Formats: sequence, structure tokens, C-alpha cells
Amino acid sequence: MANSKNLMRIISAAVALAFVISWIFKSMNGMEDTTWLNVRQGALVTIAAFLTLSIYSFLYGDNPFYRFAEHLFVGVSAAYWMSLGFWSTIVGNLVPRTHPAIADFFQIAYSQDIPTYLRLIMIIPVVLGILLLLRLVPKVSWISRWPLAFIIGTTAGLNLPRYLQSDFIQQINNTFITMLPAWEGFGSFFSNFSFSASGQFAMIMSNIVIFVGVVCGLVYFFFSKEHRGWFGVASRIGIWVLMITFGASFGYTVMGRISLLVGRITFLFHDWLNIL
Amino acid sequence: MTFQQYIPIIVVGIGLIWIFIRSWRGQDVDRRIVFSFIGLTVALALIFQVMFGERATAIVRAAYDKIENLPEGSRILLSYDFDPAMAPEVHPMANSFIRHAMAKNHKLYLYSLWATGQTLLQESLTEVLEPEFPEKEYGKDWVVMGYKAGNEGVLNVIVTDIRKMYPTDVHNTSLDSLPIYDGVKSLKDFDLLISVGGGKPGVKEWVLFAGDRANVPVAGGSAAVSAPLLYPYYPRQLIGLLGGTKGAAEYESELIREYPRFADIDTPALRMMGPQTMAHVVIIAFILIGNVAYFRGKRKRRSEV
Amino acid sequence: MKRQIPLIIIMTVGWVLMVSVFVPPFESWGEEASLFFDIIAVFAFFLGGGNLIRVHFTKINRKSEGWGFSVVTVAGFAVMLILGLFKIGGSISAPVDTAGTPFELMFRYVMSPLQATMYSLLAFYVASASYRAFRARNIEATILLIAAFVILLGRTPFGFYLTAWIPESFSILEIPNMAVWIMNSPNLAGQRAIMIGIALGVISMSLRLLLGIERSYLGGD
Amino acid sequence: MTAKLYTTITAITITALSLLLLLIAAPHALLAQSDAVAESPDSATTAVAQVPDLGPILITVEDFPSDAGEALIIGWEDPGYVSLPDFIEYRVTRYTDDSDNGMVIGTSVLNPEVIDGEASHSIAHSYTVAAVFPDHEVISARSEPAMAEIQWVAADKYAVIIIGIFVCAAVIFFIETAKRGKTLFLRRIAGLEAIDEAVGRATEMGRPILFVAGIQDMDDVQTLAGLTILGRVARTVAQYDSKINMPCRASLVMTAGREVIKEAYNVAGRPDAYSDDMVHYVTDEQFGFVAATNGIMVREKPATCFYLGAFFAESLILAETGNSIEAIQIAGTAMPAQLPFFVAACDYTLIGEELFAASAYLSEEPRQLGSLKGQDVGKALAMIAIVVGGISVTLAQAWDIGLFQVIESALRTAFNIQLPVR
Repeated sequence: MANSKNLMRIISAAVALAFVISWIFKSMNGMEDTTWLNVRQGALVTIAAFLTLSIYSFLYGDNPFYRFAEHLFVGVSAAYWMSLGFWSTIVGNLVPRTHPAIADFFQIAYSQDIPTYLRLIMIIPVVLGILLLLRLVPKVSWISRWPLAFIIGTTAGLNLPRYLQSDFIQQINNTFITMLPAWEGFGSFFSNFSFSASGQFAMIMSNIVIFVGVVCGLVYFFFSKEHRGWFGVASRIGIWVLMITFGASFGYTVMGRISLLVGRITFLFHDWLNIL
Repeated sequence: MTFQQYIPIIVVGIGLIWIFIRSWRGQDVDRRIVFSFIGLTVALALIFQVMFGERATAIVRAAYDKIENLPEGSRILLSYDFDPAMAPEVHPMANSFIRHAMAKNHKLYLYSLWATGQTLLQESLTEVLEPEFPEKEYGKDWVVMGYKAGNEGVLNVIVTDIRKMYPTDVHNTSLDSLPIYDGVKSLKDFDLLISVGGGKPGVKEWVLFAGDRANVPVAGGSAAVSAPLLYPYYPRQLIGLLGGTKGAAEYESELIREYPRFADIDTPALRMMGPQTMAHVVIIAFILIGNVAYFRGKRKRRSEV
Repeated sequence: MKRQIPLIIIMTVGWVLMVSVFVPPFESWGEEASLFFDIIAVFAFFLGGGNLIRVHFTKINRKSEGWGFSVVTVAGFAVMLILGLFKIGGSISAPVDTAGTPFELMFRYVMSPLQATMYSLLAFYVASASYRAFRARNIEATILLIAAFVILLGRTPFGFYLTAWIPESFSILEIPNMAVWIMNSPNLAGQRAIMIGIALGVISMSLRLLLGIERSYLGGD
Repeated sequence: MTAKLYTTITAITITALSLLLLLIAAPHALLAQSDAVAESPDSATTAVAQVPDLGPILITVEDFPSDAGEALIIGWEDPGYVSLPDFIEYRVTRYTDDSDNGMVIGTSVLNPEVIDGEASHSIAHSYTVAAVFPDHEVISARSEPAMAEIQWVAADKYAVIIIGIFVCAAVIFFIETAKRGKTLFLRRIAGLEAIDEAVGRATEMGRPILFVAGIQDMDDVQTLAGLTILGRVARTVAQYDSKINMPCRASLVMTAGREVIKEAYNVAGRPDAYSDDMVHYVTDEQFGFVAATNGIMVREKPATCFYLGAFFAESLILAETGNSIEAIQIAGTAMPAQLPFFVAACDYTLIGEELFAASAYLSEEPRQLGSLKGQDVGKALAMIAIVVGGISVTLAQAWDIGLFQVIESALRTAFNIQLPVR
């Protein structure tokens, strides 16, 4: 146990030394004007590189470097979003509707043309927000359910018509497609028949697959009927269609993921080590 | 490919064979090996600048052939409809189109429907068009029209009359004093419209509001995420499409192959594709190896029972 | 009382907002409600930030395992919060993330590399999942595998070379074309079926909430 | 008792409201087409020498449909000025009284229509349209005064209203049916049956359970679905006396999660065992949250991980880390792009709709189960519409059969959600 602790200390010291050296090299880069800016830039890039490698060390296993980066990430990012929320929502949206003096203090334009009732209405979220904070008082903590109820009501009320419109009706409408596109009779179909990717046969296959796929996919999601008989066959085709969908999404996503790694490694080699 | 570009391929190949043998014997390959393998692949490919000769797929080749087969002096419109965030993917496409059009002695008209497109357009001019084609004359062989606000509304107007929206070019020179605009009244007078973009307005808007209405062929380049939405327009309304970095790389490699003068140009898309292609092959190999090992293990278990 | 009032709030707010979508003069209510949500969420930040600090302070106090890392979290949080809330090094009228301020530098050189690196871990996990998880265990898994395989192959030059010999009249069998076809036909169909199902799920779930049938999240009396 | 009252009241309200809406909507939808509010009388054109007199510009002023009385559409007939060489644009001017103090509200070159988005529904406006040339203008006569009208029903959303009422009514109907004690058949969902077993396994191993309700805030229905399943999971956890750990990306989710788990412990009869520490906020940053959750996984080594809610790119990072610690993983999301990763890397996955149905399944409460039956009616509607629509469109377009052309256009109208753009 003591041994591994010592080992850890040695590793940490070595890593620290390596990064300090890297910082010095970085700062000396472009020697002609080794100014304070260069030193600062060197430090910042070195820190970024250190954090990058610390995260990658997780791939080997949990270790103090990852833990350090993780804890720093949590602390800094929580404060980042808090600051952003404060300045953009409270100052950006609420303050302009309150009072010219407050708006003046934050040096933000006071919105004058808003009718009074739209100003007064802003009391509601503020009161609800304060009720939410009452959670910290054990005796009345149940009152924080009110703002929660407000939010849940909003979510349900707004999402129902939204999904109905864009995901249900719109998608059904999109599926009203002809299964015989550019159809000019059987004669023309057979005389021009080919397995070309841009030929009519391919187009017909596409549309039939979409049609059958959507219907069978829906059958798979059916809850109130046992998947047996013809229903079972349809639901089986439905699963297959879903599996193709998943496979396609996987194959398609991989490319984007690799380019993220290319980006990070380019940062390490180019911005930090200057070897590319 | 130079010799040093083979180094990473050889290293990765040997590694894959080793993993395959291990899996074949039923030994477990630790996830850390898998991790370091993919990291190594990308890193080596980047360091040794591996590039593969991409071959244009039909949909990219169609766009290439169109520019290739137009008679010399045809009018090609190229619109920059993207922002810096998309630029790594689509900017190389725009540069390739410029190179190809200029090399074929076509007339090039540069537009932009995105405010951010204009600065990126400027980059193309200073980095590609002006240094590589000093013999081409502004106003005669190419012209910059720049950005106009109004999204697809702009297209609605210029489809019948360009001068109504653009009385002058980007330098405030009247179109009538630019020889390149002799006999050009509207989009109908063009031979090809190309939009490079990834959002709205983009290729789709050029197809619906310009190409279809003016009855002029449209080609396009688009970011990978929005490319699938454009396939339905191919080949009738959209004669060719470059999708994502891969599409851009295919076009670049066609240019290099067929034009000796472009042999030494910078090809950012091909460079980006090298590591990605290697990583893809490794992932495909992993799937294959994993399955071979799985079936072998299954047969073994069955024979033991 | 403790359950009744929240239920009444849910129903009133929910039904009113739902109907307002269809009444043009009240159409903007949805936007107002979203703004309300944002404001309440900022108040919630205080709860969250307070909770985060409390958890880590307890660890530091108890000197429990790894308490040193909790110091890192608290310090990072405090520094970033002071830089952000007081706009240190920037003017009050400029946006908080103006380029060059300490807040923005922290974002650019600490947060954003961490973000991007965490995100790029996916490249490694995709590889390990390919090796380990994508196995042809049954028909379903095999179909998934084949679809993924075709799309992946279609994105490398090898996909092209493998099938380039196929004549134009059979070009549907070329791997790049098959990849496009899969994306545009079965993939589209599957996505659509999933979307329609989800829409119904959301509708039914919302109705259960608005009717007061589903209420586990409201706690007891 | 109260619940029944609520259900009845809401059911009655929704039916009454929707009927009312329909009644108001129908005539409006019909009227909207022939709703020319005013037509200008003969225009006195002021033509000047160089510009040939092509006749007057006739203008119409119409109310903008389905809005809150804020807009008018000013349209005109172009007598041919557009094609004259010097023509610049058409300019539309609004007058609020008889004086000549007009305000230019818009210009258009080709499209003979301008929308005045700042019209009033209490003051009448009149308009003129002028064809502008470099030196002079051809101005139309003033239109009759017109006011924007408030529409109380979005007639353009009639499809959403009617289909919405049908689907909602189906759900409510089956909820009521189930309440009367009629047993309903429901097929099994494998992932749900595994929940108890997975919790039991964690108890046996003496390891905690990790629950992630997605990474979205409370304004996403998937988060709500995840939280409702949490209620059931937490009850089993309380019964088995296991430990549960729930990191949250949003503090509102944390607040709600605490309520849910607390209530579950109450129901299980072990309120004393509950502690607020079970649920904690991490950070709103997506990958910061992932980094911390990964840390929790490798350090606490939970035996079972639940990922139920909205997930993005982190789905695979979580699932693979969970795999490396050999946890049983149950996932569910309605994010189509993330489903493949969960399907490949987790033991059980609730796909899309199943996530929303899960809480109803788990509750075993008849009313909840009834709502699932209602969902199926919606699915049946979708399937019938698609089958009839697909066949009709095919027959109508390939062979021009009149009957099917009628059906096609009827279906397209019924499932139409074309929204006018202002």
C-alpha cells in the first residue's frame, strides 16, 4: 500500500516536471519576443494539454489525474452555467421588465413598450422560484412541489400538441407516398427494367420498403395484442426494420466520432507539441 | 503514396493480425488494447499524413462530370451558404469547385446567402483563386457578388432578374460595365448553379427556389449531417452532391488525378479523410474479428458439450 | 392539501397552455411559460450549486477518501463563480463571455478542452463496442450488424473498390449505393415508426399527468 | 375519490371545449377562403409622361387568417409595370385617417402581396400601392378602410384539433373502461420484467444502484417518464434495503427525484431509511456530468445501472463504462440516434414508446394500463391512415383513378398541418 503511494508520488512528480518543461519550451517558442503574453499563452496551452491527457488516462483505468480533471470540470462548469444563467436569463430577460433603476444598474436597456400586465406577470416565476428555495426549510419543504407542479403542467400542456402535430400527424402525412413512382404502365416498366441505383425499380423498392416498414414498425409497438399469427409476422418484420435503423445510425455516427478524436490529437500534436 | 505513408498501414496491419490471432485462440483481448489501438491508428495516420486515393461515388462523379463536360466559357454560379462552424467540412468543396471551374475556363459568379459566407469567400479568393489563377481577370472570368439579406427571398428575385437584387457587384461596380454579365439577365441564363452549405438556406433552397423554377441544373455540397435530407432530390432536381468530408475528399482526388496542374495543391479534405478511413477500417476489422471469434468460441463450446 | 394544490396547479396550467396553442391571441403564452421555466431554473441553480458545495464540504470535513479532490471542485467552482458573477476583468455592459476576460480564458483553456476530450472518448468506445458488443447472436443482431457494416464500408474507399466492377444496370448492388439506399428507405421507415410511437407515448403520458392519474413525482401527503 | 372527480371534470371540460372549438372553427375555416374584406374602387391613376399608362393598380385588403388580429394582407394586380425597364418596386403605404400622413409598410418587386404585420384590430386602416419609377410613381386609389380581425380559433390547425381530440378521447375512454374493472390484455416487455431481478442482484452483491434520468431538464417529457419509473425502482430498492445513487444534471430534476424516492420509501414503510444524499446535483455541463458519473461508476461499482430518459452522445460512454464494471444495465430513451448504442451495449433497452409506457406497466393500476390501450387506438389510426393513404396515392397517381384521387386529397386535408408563414 505504502509502495503504491510512493509510486504515485513519483509518477506525479515526473508528470509535473514534464509539463513544466513543456511550458518552458512553449514560452520560448518564437524567441524573438518572449514577452509575458508568450509565457501566459504557453501556460494556458500546457494546462489544456494536461487536462486532455488526464481525461484520456481514464481509458487505462481510474487514476488521480482523471479524478483531478473530473473534479475540476464539475466545479468550473457548474459555476459557468450558473453565471451564464444569471446574466442571460435573470439580467437579460427579467431585469428589463422590472424597473429602470435596476436596469440601469446592470447597464441593460429597459424595455418600455411592454404593457404593465406583462411586467406584473413576471412576479409569478419569481415567487415560484422562491417557493422552490423553501426546500431548504424542512418544515415547509413540501411547498416546493408547487413550482414543480407548475413546470410539469407546462411540460405536459405544451408537449402534447407539439408532438401531436410534428411527430404524429406530420409523419403520417409524409408517408402518403405512391408505391409506383413515375409509373407509365407495365410495358414501360418491363422494357426499361434494370437494377440501376437510379432506375425505376430502385425507386419502387424504396417506397414499398418505407410503406411496409412504417406499418410493421408500428405493429411492433402495439401493446394490447399478443404478437402471434400474422400479427407476429408483421411485428417481426417491424423489429427487423428497427434493427436496420439502429445499424444505419451506428454506421453513420461512427464517422463523426472519429473526427472528434482527430481534432483532439491534432490539438496535442499541432498546438501543443508543434510537430505537425 | 510515398514510402513513409505505408508505415502506419503496416503497423496497424500487423497489430490487427495479432489481435485476430489472439481472438482466434479464444484469448481475451483487453479493452485497453482496443483503446490504444484506435488511438495509435489515428495518431500514426496524422503524423505520417496518410492519404488514400478516394474514388468518386456516382453522386459526386455526376457533379464533377457536369463541370467537366460543359463547353468552355459556360456560366457557373457558386454560392457560399455556410458559417465557420461548418467550414472544415464544406470549405474544401467550394475551393475544389473554384479550381475546377477556372481550369475548365468557365465563367464563375460567386454569391452568398449567408452573412458569414462572405468572409469565407474572401479566404477562397486570397488562398486559391488569385494565387493559382493569376491569368484570370476579375469582371471577365470571375466576379464576386457577395451577400444579400433575404435568404430564399433573394433567390425568388434573381430567378427572374439579377439586377433587381444586385444592381452592382461587391465592389459597387455596375453589372452593365462588367463584361461577364453581358447577356445575363436572370438565373435562367446560367448553365449550372452550385450551392455549398449545410443549413437553411442551402442546397435545398437552391433546388426548390432557383433550379426548379429557372430550369437550370443544380449541384451542391453539404455538411454530413444534412446530406441524407438531400438525397431524395438526386438525380432529378439535384444533379450531384458532395456529402461531408468524404464527398469533398472524393472531389479533390478526382481533381488531382485528372489535372496534373493540381498535383501539389493542399487537399484538406483528403488529409482529414486519411485518419478517418484508417479508423473505419480498423472498426470494420474489429467487428469481423469479434464475430469470427464469437462463432469459433460457440462451435468449440458446442463440441465440448 | 399537500397533494391537492399541486394537482390543481398541474391541471390548470396544463390545460390552459394546451388550449392556448389553438387560440391565436393566446399563442404567445407558451413562450411566456418557457421564460417562466428558465427563471425558475435559475433559482434552482442556487439549490444545485448549494447542494454541490454541501456534498463536497461534508467530504472535506469528514476527511473521507479522496477529500483532496473535493477541494479542487470547491475551488474551481468558487473561482469560476466569482469571475462570472462579478464579470471580473470585463465591463458590466459586455456579455459575460467576452473574449479575453478571465472567465472566457477559463472556458477556452480549461472547460472546452475537457468537454472536447470527454466527447472524443466516444471514438474509443465505438471501437471497443464494435469489437465486443456487435456480435451476430441472433437474427436481429445480425441484421443490425449487416446494416452497420454496409454503411461503414460505404464510407471508405474500399467500399467503392470492392464493388466497382458491377455494371451500371446492376448498380443498386454497389456498396456506396446500398448505403444510400439503406439510409433513405428502411432507416427512414424505422425512424418514422419510432417517432409516431413516441408521439403517442408523449400524448398518453401528458394526459395521465393532466388527469392526475400519474402523480408519483409529487410525493406523499 | 378525488381522483375520480378530477378525471371526470377534466374529461367533461376537454370534451366541451373541443366541441366548442369545432363549432367555432368550422364556419371560420369555410369563411376564411372568401374573406375579402375590402376591394378598392376604381383607381385614379396618376400616370406621368414617360411611363405608359397600363391601367389602374387594383388592390385588395384581406385579413391574415388565424392570428391574434395583428396582420392584414395587401394584395394587388400588376397591370404590367414590373416588366417596364425602369421599374424599381411596388411600395405599400398605410393610412390610419383621412389625412395624407401615410407610413410605408413594405415593398415588393415581383410578389404582388405585402403583409402588414403591425395592423390594429381596433383602428381601421386604408392602403395605397404605388409602382415606383426613378422620377415618379403610379399610385393606386386608397382601399376601403379595413381592420385586422382576431380569430379565436386557429382554423389552420383544425387537423391537429380534430385528430388530437380523437386520440385523447380514445385514451380517456379506455382509462374509464379500465376503471370499471374490465381486465385488459397487454403484451410483456422484457426490460421491465428485469427491473426487480436487477435490483435484487444489487442487494445480493451488496452494491448500490445507479439511476440516471437522462440529461435533460424537467421540460422534457422523457425526464418525466424516467422519474415515474424511478418511483417503482426506488420502492423495490427500499423493500430490499439496497442503496440507490442518482446523479442529476439539473437541480429541478434533483428536487423532483428526491420527492419521488422519499415517497417510494414511505410507501415501502421505511421512511427513516431515506436520505436526501441519495440524489445529488452534479453540473449542468453535459460532459462534466458524464465525467462525474463515470467516476461514480468506477469507484462505487454499482451492480445495476438504469439510464432512463433523454440521452445524447454520452449514451455510449455511460453504457461502455457500465460494461467495464460488469453492471447489469437497463436503458430506455426516445432519442432514435442513441438507441443503437443502448441496444448494443445494455442488457435491456426500452425503445421509444416503451419508455413512456413503462411507468403505466409497472404501476399495474388499471387506469394507467387503460391509457396504453388508448395509445394503441392512436397507432391503429396511424396504420389505417397510412395503408389507405398509401394504396390510394398509388392507384390515384399510377392509373388516375378518380375515386382514389378523392380519397387522397381527403386524407391530405385531414392530415394537413401546413402553417401560413408571416
